[in-house]
Amino acid sequence: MHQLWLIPAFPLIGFLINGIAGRRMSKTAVNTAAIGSVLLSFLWVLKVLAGLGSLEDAYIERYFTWIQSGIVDVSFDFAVDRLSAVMLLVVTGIGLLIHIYATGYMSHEGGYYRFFAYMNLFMFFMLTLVLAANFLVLFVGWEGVGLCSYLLIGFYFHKKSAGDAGKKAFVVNRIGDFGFSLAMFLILVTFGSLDFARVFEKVGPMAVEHQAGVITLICLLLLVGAAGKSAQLPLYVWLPDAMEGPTPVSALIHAATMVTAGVYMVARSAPLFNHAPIALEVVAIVGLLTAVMSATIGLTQYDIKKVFAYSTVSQLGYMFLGLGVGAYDAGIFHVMTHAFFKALLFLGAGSVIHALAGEQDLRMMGGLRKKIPVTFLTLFCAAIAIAGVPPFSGFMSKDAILLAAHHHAPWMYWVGVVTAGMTAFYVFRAIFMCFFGTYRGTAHPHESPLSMTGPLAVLALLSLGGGYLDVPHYLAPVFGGEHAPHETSLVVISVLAGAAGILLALLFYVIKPGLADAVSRLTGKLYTLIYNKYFVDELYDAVIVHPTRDGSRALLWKGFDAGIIDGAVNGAGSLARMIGGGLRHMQSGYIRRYAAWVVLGAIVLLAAAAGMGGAR
Amino acid sequence: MPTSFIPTAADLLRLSPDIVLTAGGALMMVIEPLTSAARKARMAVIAALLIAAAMALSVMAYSDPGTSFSGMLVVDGFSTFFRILVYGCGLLTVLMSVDYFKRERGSESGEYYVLIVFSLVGQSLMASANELVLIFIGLEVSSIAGYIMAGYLRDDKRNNESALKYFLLGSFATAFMLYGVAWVYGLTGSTNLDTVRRAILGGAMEQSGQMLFVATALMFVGFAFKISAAPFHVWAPDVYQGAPAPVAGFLAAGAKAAAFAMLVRVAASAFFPLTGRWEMLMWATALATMIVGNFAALRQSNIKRMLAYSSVAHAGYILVAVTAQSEVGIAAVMFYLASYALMTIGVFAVVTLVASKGERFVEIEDFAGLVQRQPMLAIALTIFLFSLIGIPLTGGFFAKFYVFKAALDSNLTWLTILGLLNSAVAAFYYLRVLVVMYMKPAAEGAGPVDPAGIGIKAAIVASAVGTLYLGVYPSAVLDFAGKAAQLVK
Amino acid sequence: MDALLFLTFAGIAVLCAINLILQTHPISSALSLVGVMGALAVLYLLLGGAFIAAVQLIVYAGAVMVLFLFVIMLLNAQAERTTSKPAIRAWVSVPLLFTFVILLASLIIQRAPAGAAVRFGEFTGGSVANVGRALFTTYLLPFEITSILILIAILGAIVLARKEI
Amino acid sequence: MPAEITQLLPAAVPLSWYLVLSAILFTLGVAGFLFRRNIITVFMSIELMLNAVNLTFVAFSYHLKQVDGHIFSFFVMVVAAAEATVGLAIILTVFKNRATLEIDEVSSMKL
Amino acid sequence: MTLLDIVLFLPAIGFIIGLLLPRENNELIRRYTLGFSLVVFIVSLGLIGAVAANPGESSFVTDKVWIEYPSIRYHVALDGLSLWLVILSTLLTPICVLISWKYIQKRCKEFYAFLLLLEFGVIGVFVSLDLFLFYVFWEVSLVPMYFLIGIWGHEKRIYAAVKFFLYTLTGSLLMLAAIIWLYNKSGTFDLLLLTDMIQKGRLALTSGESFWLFLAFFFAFAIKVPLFPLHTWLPDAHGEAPTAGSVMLASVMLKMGTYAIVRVCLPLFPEASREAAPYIITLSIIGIIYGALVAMVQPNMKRLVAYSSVSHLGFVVLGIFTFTQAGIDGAVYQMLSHGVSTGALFILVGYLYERRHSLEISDFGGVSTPAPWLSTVFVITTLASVGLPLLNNFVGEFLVLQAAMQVNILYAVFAALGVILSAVYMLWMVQRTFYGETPDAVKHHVTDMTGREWAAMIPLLILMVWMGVGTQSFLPPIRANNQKTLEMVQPQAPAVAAAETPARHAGEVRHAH
Repeated sequence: MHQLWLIPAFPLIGFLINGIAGRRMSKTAVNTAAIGSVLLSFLWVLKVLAGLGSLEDAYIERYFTWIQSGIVDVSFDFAVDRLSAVMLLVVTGIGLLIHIYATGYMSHEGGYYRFFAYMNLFMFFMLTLVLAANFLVLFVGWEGVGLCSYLLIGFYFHKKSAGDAGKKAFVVNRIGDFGFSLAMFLILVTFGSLDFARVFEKVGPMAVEHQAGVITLICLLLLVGAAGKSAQLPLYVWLPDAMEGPTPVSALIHAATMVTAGVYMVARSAPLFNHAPIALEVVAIVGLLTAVMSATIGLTQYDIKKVFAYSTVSQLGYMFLGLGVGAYDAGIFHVMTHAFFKALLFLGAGSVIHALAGEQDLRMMGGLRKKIPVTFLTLFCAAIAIAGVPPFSGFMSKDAILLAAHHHAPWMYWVGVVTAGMTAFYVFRAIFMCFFGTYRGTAHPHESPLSMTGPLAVLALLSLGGGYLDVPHYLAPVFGGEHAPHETSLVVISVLAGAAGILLALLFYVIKPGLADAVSRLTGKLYTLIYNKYFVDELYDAVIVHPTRDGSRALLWKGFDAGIIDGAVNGAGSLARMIGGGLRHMQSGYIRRYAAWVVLGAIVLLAAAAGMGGAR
Repeated sequence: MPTSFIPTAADLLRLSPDIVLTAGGALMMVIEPLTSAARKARMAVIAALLIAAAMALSVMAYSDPGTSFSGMLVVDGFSTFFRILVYGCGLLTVLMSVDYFKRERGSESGEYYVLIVFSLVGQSLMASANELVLIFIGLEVSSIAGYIMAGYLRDDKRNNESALKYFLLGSFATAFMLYGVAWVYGLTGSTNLDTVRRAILGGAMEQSGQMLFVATALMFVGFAFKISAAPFHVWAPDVYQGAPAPVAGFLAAGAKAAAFAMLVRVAASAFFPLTGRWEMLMWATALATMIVGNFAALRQSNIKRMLAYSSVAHAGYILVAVTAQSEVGIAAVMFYLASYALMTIGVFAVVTLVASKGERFVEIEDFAGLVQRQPMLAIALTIFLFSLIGIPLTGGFFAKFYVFKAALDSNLTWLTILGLLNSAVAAFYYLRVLVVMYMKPAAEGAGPVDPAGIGIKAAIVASAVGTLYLGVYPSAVLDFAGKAAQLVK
Repeated sequence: MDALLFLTFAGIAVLCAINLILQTHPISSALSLVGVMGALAVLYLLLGGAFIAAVQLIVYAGAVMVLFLFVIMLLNAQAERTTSKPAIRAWVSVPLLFTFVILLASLIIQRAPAGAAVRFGEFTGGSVANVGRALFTTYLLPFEITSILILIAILGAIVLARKEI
Repeated sequence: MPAEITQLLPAAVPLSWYLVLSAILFTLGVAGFLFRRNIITVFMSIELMLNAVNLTFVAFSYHLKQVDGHIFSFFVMVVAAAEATVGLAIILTVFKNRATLEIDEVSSMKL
Repeated sequence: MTLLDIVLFLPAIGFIIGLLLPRENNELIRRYTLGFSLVVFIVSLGLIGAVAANPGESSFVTDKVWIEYPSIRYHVALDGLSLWLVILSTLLTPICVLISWKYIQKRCKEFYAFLLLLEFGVIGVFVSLDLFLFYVFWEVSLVPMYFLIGIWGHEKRIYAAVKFFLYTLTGSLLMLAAIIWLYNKSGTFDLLLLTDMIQKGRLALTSGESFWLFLAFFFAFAIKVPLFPLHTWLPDAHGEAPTAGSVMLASVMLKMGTYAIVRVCLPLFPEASREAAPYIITLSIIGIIYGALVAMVQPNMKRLVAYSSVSHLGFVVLGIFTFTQAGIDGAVYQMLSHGVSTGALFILVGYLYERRHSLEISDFGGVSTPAPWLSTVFVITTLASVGLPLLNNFVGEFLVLQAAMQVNILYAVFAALGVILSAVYMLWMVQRTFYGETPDAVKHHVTDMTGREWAAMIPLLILMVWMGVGTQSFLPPIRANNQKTLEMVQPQAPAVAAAETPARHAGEVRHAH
């Protein structure tokens, strides 16, 4: 026994301490509980992995029966294999760094203890998600991280926009969960179990006609779930809004870990997807479309966090592309590298924002290179990593995906390359607008404390060198070792695209500022469309949200409920009273009329009696 | 034809309750003028004792059941049940009237109790007579006493009107009934129920079935009038509203019970061979009665009038059981009448109290906040109203239950369903009283209810306890009713 | 002969009854009723009811109707005013009543037991002796009960009318 | 009396003639109740109905050759007498309170 | 005299004693009722052991003659199905006393007396095995609730109370007709006996008969549940009732309907139930979505929660009529969960009402600032209500949806839509109430939770988590009992179910691939 349960248990304890008693504790104590628990968890991961050795097969621990009824028999099981090992390291490692960073970033905020309690709770659920040995436990973590995301997005709850964003995130995630849970039910009905091991065991020998139908359906439903969590088309809308949360949250949850849960889940279900090629194709296309579309939006945004948010969506699209073309290992590799550089981007942005006392608009920055040099340097590292500059981490993972895409369908490669160019452009656009030129704001920028810059430095190193951790190779036992053949020309093309993007950004924002505006004016309507994110939110509001709400109010509530049903009920009451009103007019008060009633009754009776009596 | 007119000992025993009441009543008439005004309350005590003695005697008489007075009178379970029932009603009415007349007239009046006692003789005869003419005379005894009681407060316009309406319409309807009796006599050669039955079975049917059937219809007009079945119920609301509250209770409980006893006995013994053909008519009458009573009650604001309509509706439920034409049905009728008597007398007792001098507070709205003004009274009224609705653990529930059980037994499914729906409608107007009583604050100026005298208190408590008893442990009464329901051996 | 007598007195009875309905003054009505009762007494005789015919005249027409007249006089009752709104519309009631009487009559004519026709003096069971014997043997109980009825009536009269007027 | 008429008529009257007469009188009584407005007249109409019933009793008694019908009509008379006593007393009280014998004016309670 | 008899009759005794207490001394009455109901609760805990040991069979059986003819018996017993519902009732009563401590100031004595009477009625419904007795308790529970709404409710209380009463009475009268009909056919009211007779074919009902009987019973139960479209009494009743009334109504009384469907409808009319299932399932799914949609647009918190109950109870009915083990288990579990979490929601809404004297969502906003703990507890309860895993509602919903998927994928798809919508309306309410700017009115009036309020909430919070994680503490008795019910509904079911149930894997460590 390696006591896997301790891994999530540490953050849970941290959560309980901070959540229940945090309000009365000193900041130091809160920090100790929060960071200590994550640190212990991280160390325990290391210990477990060390103890498990090569981990060729999955290692499973069973705890207790959770739900048992009819065909449902689910227990609380944890498992570790190489895939989850990678995820565990990323989650606990990055998580630790971000926790440390947050002690600096959040030091002036109210609700300090609450923040860390939520963060620890998030760690608990995320680790549960990663460690899950069956779909239902995974779903627990899945929903849990969604909840924490909701809580943390709405951390500044007195701001209406924050609350709205939190709710939006939760609801959109719920739509994803709708798909995921249906998939689960279908899996249970089809395979009689939710255990990964048993399901994957059974999927192989299944009849082909099943694979075409049920398995594809399962996979598509899983994709809906993944799309919700990992912000893929058409459910990506919540992620940019999620930037309402504190920046460490954006880094941890909405860049490094939670949003990749969808990727993880699809990769985890690879044996299923492998039997559903149609579903895989859909995964790839969804990923690609998401990548392109959000990259274009990223080109035009001015809020530094929004830029990075769309970038995240775009990169997640990349990962899905990887999964869809069958390069699960590459996808997971990109998950890891992305965690490094995107966390760094966000934390760096956070440092900038921190320095500017909350300013997030790129147009109000500029020339910060000298005022906050550490931040600048680390952010620059992240930028070259994401832009795919060899030999840094982003280049390695993105290249693996693009190669696999080319192997699968060349057009996907080309679209990916274009996207890579755009990625390089908007990231460097942000860097240039922020750090070069002259300062356009009013605040007094100052460098961040060590608790913030320290993690930045670590992440910078990882961003630069992370590519050398040969994740695809390590994951071979999980997904099988097939790799697309290495083609140098393709690599060169993608690198050139990245370089073009960087140079273009340099031209637009450093060498000839003002050119950008000219271009945007030139493109006119297209620019407006992109700048407003293709009006997708507005579209959803107009097509789904408002009709549902207004229809519910006018048709269902006022119309059907109050009008028809209650109308019928009350109408029956009035009718009864009307009948009563009529009947009591028999009672005119006049004796002779009463006698007439008696006579009438008697005649009716007699006539009836004479009629019936005559029958015999 | 018997040669001697000296009754035997058995005859006398079987008639003894009525003899005691009659003799006692006559005696009361004698001593009434001799009693000083302050001591008139004694008359009530004497009446109560007489009635109690009659009850005891009717139990004793049951030890030796059979017919007497050349088959005129029959003492069996059925008649004993109804004797005790009407005596019980009489007793409760005596109890609750004590304060009433003191309040209304400033002094007790002995004649009132004599009237109750005599009218009980009539009602007991209605239940135990085995001969149409004797039934008719019993009915007249009870009715004429009723006419006088309804108009007892002769200076009160409402009382006058009530008495006049009751009297004129009552006589009118009885004439129809009598006409029917005459035909029956002519067609069967007898008015003795057993003989009539034998005649019908023996060939009268073949000869003149149609006329016989019409004759029963004519008689039914009279019966239906007395039990206030639609459309012969028209008198009831006006009479109950106008009569003094205790009298209204007595009419609704005792007189109605006796009328049903007479209807059931006649239908189930003499005309049993014909009743099968009556089903459709009874069915329609029962339904019409329920509907008229319940729906019209929805619109009443005067509680006595509302209760009158409710009494019509209850007659409808009982008619459902009569329609069933089975022994189960008869037992259900008996049980229903017993529990209905308790709850309706209880309600009228409460109304009597709340109404105050001159019956000023008889609108439903006058019951506002009663639960705070008089909690115990309110609780009692709640019990009665729940019983009238038919909520379990009250007598009214079991009564309804047995009625509809009997109906379903006889495959009267639709009548049952319509009846049950009717009782849902009925819940509405009873609830209104509860709503006013519990949920509305007392009106301005509504002072505390007059302190209750011992008599009316006893009446209310006894009715409430009886209602609950029948609701929790109905077996005793029902077993007896079940055994007594076999009218024709 | 029987038929003639019957028709005569039946005619008188019906005419008097109609008169009862048509007269607006109660005294006229009361006298008409006495006429009906007298005619009926004769018919009773035809049917062999000696006792009942006598009682009809003495008690009914004599005593009861005098009581009526007495009250009418006492209250100084006037003829009905003609302006008063009719409570019952004749066009409803008259057809109703015709239906009623035709129903009964047709039933009687078609279905009444066809016994021997009525001949005066053929049946003399209604003698005073016969009635008396039946009254005190078979019908002892109802007879006694009627005494209660009378008692109540007296009591009622006292209760309602004492010290009045 | 002319013989023609005598010959037109049956020698003996069928029972049904009496019964029909009774029915007619009964209906006339009902009609009186419905049409007359004076309370006392209305009451007298009831007496007419009772008389009609008595005729039926007596007629049937003849038919059955029994005395019982006579006894019944005797009882009916007693009842009628008692009713008359009480009824007239009630009418007295009504008159005293309302000073009218108009039946339709005794209609304060309704609906 | 078994322990069950004691638990059943204690509240009745408490009711009578309560009536005898002095009217003026409110404090005494409160303390007395609290103490008494706690005693009942503690005593009722003693029931668990025996039932858990033998869940498929009846425990604590008392079968005595009440009325000789017609043969009505005092036949009560407890099994896996009724056990938790009884415990839930006894638990919620003291909680209701606590939450009414301040809320109810006028006519205290009557209030608490009615509360105990209500407890008596609902426990009686859950334990009776004689149809007649069942009906008696069914009606008896109606009365105190009528008064609770009518006397201590809000403005439109009388309309609501009367509506509630008449709706329910109409249904139950039809049920009474059906009960009598059954008795006339069989000569017994005893549910077990009747079930046995029907199963063995000794009581042969034509399919028409059993269809109409089923309908009569089901109509009565559906009104109580309430199943769409018979639900319109519920928002009014909830909206107008005092907090304790809403809690008892939502948590316990609605369950009477669903409980009775499982207890009465399925065993007595298996074929009719099966035939009606598609229609009933359709109605329940409409109810799920409809309730959620209408809840979404309610401006009044209590009405919102009431409509959410319509939606949640739709799941229960859906589960029952899938006729699968998971479905019925889930349905029963959902009954309990709904009792806990919706009860808690009503309590919390009541707390808000006590502070601000309004139930309109628009009168609130930013409550989190002055009352962080209140808001935390509210959010937890909300999350439980929307079916977050590890909290109670999830288990029931999961099982029900799973069962729906087994029967028909479309059922699952549409029912699952309700899960999404529940998040929408609940979170929207939370957001509008607790988040955002804090208006002055809220700032001045709203304070955080007091000790007494905590005392009422903590047991429910514990239960939410416990029932979410430790389902094995609750499910086995339910499962065992439902298995029996299922065998009656589907004679062929047990064999299939056994084959479908995967054996528990032995061994703690297992390597895959």
